[in-house]
Amino acid sequence: MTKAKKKWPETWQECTPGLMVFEPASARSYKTGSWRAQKPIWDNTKCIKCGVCYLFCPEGCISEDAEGYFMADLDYCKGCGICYHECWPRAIKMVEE
Amino acid sequence: MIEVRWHGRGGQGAVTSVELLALAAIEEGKYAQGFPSFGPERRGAPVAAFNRIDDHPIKVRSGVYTPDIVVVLDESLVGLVNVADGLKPDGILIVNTAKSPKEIADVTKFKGKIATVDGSSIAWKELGVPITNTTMLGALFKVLGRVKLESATGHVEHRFGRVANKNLAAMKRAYDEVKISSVN
Amino acid sequence: MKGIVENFDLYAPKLVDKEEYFSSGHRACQGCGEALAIRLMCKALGKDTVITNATGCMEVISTLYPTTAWKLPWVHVAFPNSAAVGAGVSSALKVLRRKGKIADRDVKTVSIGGDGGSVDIGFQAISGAMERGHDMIYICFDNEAYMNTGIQRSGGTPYGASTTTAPAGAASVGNKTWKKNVPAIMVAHNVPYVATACHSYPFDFMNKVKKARKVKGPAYIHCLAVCPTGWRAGSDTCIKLGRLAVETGIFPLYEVENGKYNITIDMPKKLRPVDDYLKLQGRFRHLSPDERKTFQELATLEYNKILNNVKCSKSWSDLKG
Amino acid sequence: MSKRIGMEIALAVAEAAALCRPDVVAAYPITPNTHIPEHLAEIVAEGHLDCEYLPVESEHSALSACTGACAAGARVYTATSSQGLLYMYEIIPIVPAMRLPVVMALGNRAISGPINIWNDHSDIMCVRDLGWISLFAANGQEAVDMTIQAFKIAEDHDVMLPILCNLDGFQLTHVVESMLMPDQEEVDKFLPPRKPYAAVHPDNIVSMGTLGLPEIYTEARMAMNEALMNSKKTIYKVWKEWEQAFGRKYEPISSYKGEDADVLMLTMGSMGETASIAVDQLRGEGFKAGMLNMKLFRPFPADELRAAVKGAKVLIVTDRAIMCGGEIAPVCAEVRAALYDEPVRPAIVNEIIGLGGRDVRVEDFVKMFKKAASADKVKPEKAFEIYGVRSS
Repeated sequence: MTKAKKKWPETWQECTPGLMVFEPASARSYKTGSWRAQKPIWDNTKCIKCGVCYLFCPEGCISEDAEGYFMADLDYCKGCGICYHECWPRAIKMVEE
Repeated sequence: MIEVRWHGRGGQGAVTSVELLALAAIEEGKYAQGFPSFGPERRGAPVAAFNRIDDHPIKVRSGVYTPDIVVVLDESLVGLVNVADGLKPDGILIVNTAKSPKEIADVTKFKGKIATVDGSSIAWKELGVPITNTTMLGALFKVLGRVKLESATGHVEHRFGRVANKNLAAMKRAYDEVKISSVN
Repeated sequence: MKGIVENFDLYAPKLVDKEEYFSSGHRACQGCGEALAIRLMCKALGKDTVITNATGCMEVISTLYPTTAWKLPWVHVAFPNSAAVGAGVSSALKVLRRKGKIADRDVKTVSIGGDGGSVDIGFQAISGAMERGHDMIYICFDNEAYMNTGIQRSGGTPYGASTTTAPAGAASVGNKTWKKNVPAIMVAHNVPYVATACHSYPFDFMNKVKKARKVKGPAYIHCLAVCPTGWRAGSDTCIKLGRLAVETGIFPLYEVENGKYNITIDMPKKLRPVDDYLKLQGRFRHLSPDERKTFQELATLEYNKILNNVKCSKSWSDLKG
Repeated sequence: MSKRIGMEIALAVAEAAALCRPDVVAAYPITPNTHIPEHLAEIVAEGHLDCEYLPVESEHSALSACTGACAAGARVYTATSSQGLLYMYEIIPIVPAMRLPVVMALGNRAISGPINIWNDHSDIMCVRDLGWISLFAANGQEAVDMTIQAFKIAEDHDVMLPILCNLDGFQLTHVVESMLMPDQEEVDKFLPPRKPYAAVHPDNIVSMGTLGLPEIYTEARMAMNEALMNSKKTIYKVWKEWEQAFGRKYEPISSYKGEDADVLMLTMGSMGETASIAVDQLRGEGFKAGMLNMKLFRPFPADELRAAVKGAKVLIVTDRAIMCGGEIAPVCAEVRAALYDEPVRPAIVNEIIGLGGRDVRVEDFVKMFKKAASADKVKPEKAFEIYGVRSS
């Protein structure tokens, strides 16, 4: 059984020298999805697959599926609404959680 | 241990003389210190610089107060600053001057030995400039006795490059021409 | 139509590096323009990059020990010295490569900071680093106040904005002066590539970053980064506000290559009135009609100065005697 | 083979630093350290050293650039004095916290105001507690040797901390004297190239200088301080290696006729040598004087101090700075704390000497010894004395 990953080093001896972090993108262990009050929903019948939503997402949490449609990773989506606001074919709606 | 104090004006190269003397002594296996007065004086202002020379490692790092030898690079300083201040009674005052030792003794009130050499004339002739630091270094070597003039040659060459030979010639002339006399 | 998503090619994702060098899980506010700008900057830079970061929002929200949002090598030392740290990194990479101690390939040093850390407290370090000609890019992410410490006025704050240290009140309009023109100061440093940018024009911004990267020597980009929190606007208006800043002439997008100014995003013949921009933001809500007029005059004057530079400036290569 | 040279000590320190093959030097001029970076710039300009020399626009940027270069894996060197050190102040605690082995010469100088360019230790006292290892040279030879030792100590993976090499401004920096200068081959053998523990480069991605929340700050500070305390082991190891390679012995506290002394004087820096002449004079008069010279100031050699003062009746602690508003001066405060729990300890007298370039002569040290001789029987009136201060 693998040990559960600690949130903090428990002791000073466990601190990396200089608090260096050697695991790139390890911030992903922190799920910002809980910050969200509303979430974006895509209507793929209106989506023209332009990718504006992907491009303008400050979280970088919108990705393209195999068919070229887009979706947000709700583990990280903070619900800012930029994708909804910028989607000019109006394929995205913000809905209450 | 011998202590030397140099008097000059900012820009006249007293610090260079101090360095060359220290290097020559060290070259011979002796121990030496050379240091400027650590003041904010600029070009033209009266400045002092110091040497210590010994056969043993030198530990004292305070100022020089009772020098054995005082060298005055610029005659105009005699009377302007008390060049004989603290000079040991059996010490020697070396002055760049065409005047007589008596005249120097009268102004400085120093009763010990006075050595004079017309360093300015030598510098004009040998270097073409009235900068007397190396010239007076030659005079000092003669008066000091315990460090050879030749020990400075390599350091003068390193320091002055193309004009090293002129400086060496000026040093040698002052070495030969300086006269030590007891006035009193 | 450039008004919407600049010269927008459909299928945007195909045109950019898919790698997320600035990962999800960072703690920036909802709708943070600066986080978006950083994300886009990284995509334009690619992996052979070292980032030095001034203290500020982006540093605090990205590297809470023991985690990091960065997939690029990254170093933060203090608030005012990102450019100096970058100068050191750049010099080290240069000499270590020359000595064969690291891989023999180009790695670009990119120093970043907010407006406070760049145009105010970090300004001396930027001036020094740019003037000495290090091979590095400095990118200022300008959200027009000290947002990390709570919306205090900086040299990047525009006229009339109410901040916590230049608050609007019965006897005050808020901030009394226009933004410091740091790009012009960088041009005066003989920096061969200087540009303004905004995340709302992502391809323009990324192209400028790529251009800056190609410069052998210093380059400076001043990127407007909308802060919905500090500007007191809806988080979903982030992109729109950036666009309005450009279309009103408040923040024109241009580049200066070897002294020659060029507008990179076509401006409308008739600029949109600044009111379109001001009315969406709480920081300007208090402005009276007269003050809005003053704002308009200042914005127009600054914009005309840029246009004049575009018209009159020549490339330094044309000025050689 | 080492060569006996005569040279201004600042220049010799620069030559020693150059022998260590630094990759990046960033410095800003300030009296009296300036001849060190100037000479390094000259060595680089003449093509004798492959190094990026950054003539930066401030000391703040000098240390920042060194920190950045060090983070990128370079061997780095800088030098400063007084107000320059204070201008760096913001960055100084960050460097050890990031565990970066920056080596810095500090030509010790008084701090303003009034503005004063001359020697005392008030600059180092401002930064003593910020995590840097701090060495004190008593003469030119030590200044040269410590420069080379510093890189080896700092870069050791058990240490990874910055080092301040203190040398008295003017009193050392501007003095021409004789020193043994190691040659390149000897230094290369003693000091291998730096192998960074981590470096910012895309081939090995790392984030340096991260944010420590309250949940981690305490542990982070503890870890850094433990590294500093533990560095003493490496310092001893490196000094042993130095002695084997070059024959010159280094100890955290060196003793001059201290073993059987009744009255001991503790010094730091170059005044120790002048004080040792006073010791010789007093010994000639039958007065059992002795002198201690502290060469390692951080980490503080408390054990060594306790051992060195054993048997002494009186300990005169000389300080070269005032601890404004404090009951005594900084070094003495620490010495008293280190000896407080000793069942038998000497009476302690605190003499503040040589502020802002005030000369201290052999006869002054003799006076201090004589005055302190009965301090174990008659407690001095005041906790400290500013020696020679003119009072009306």
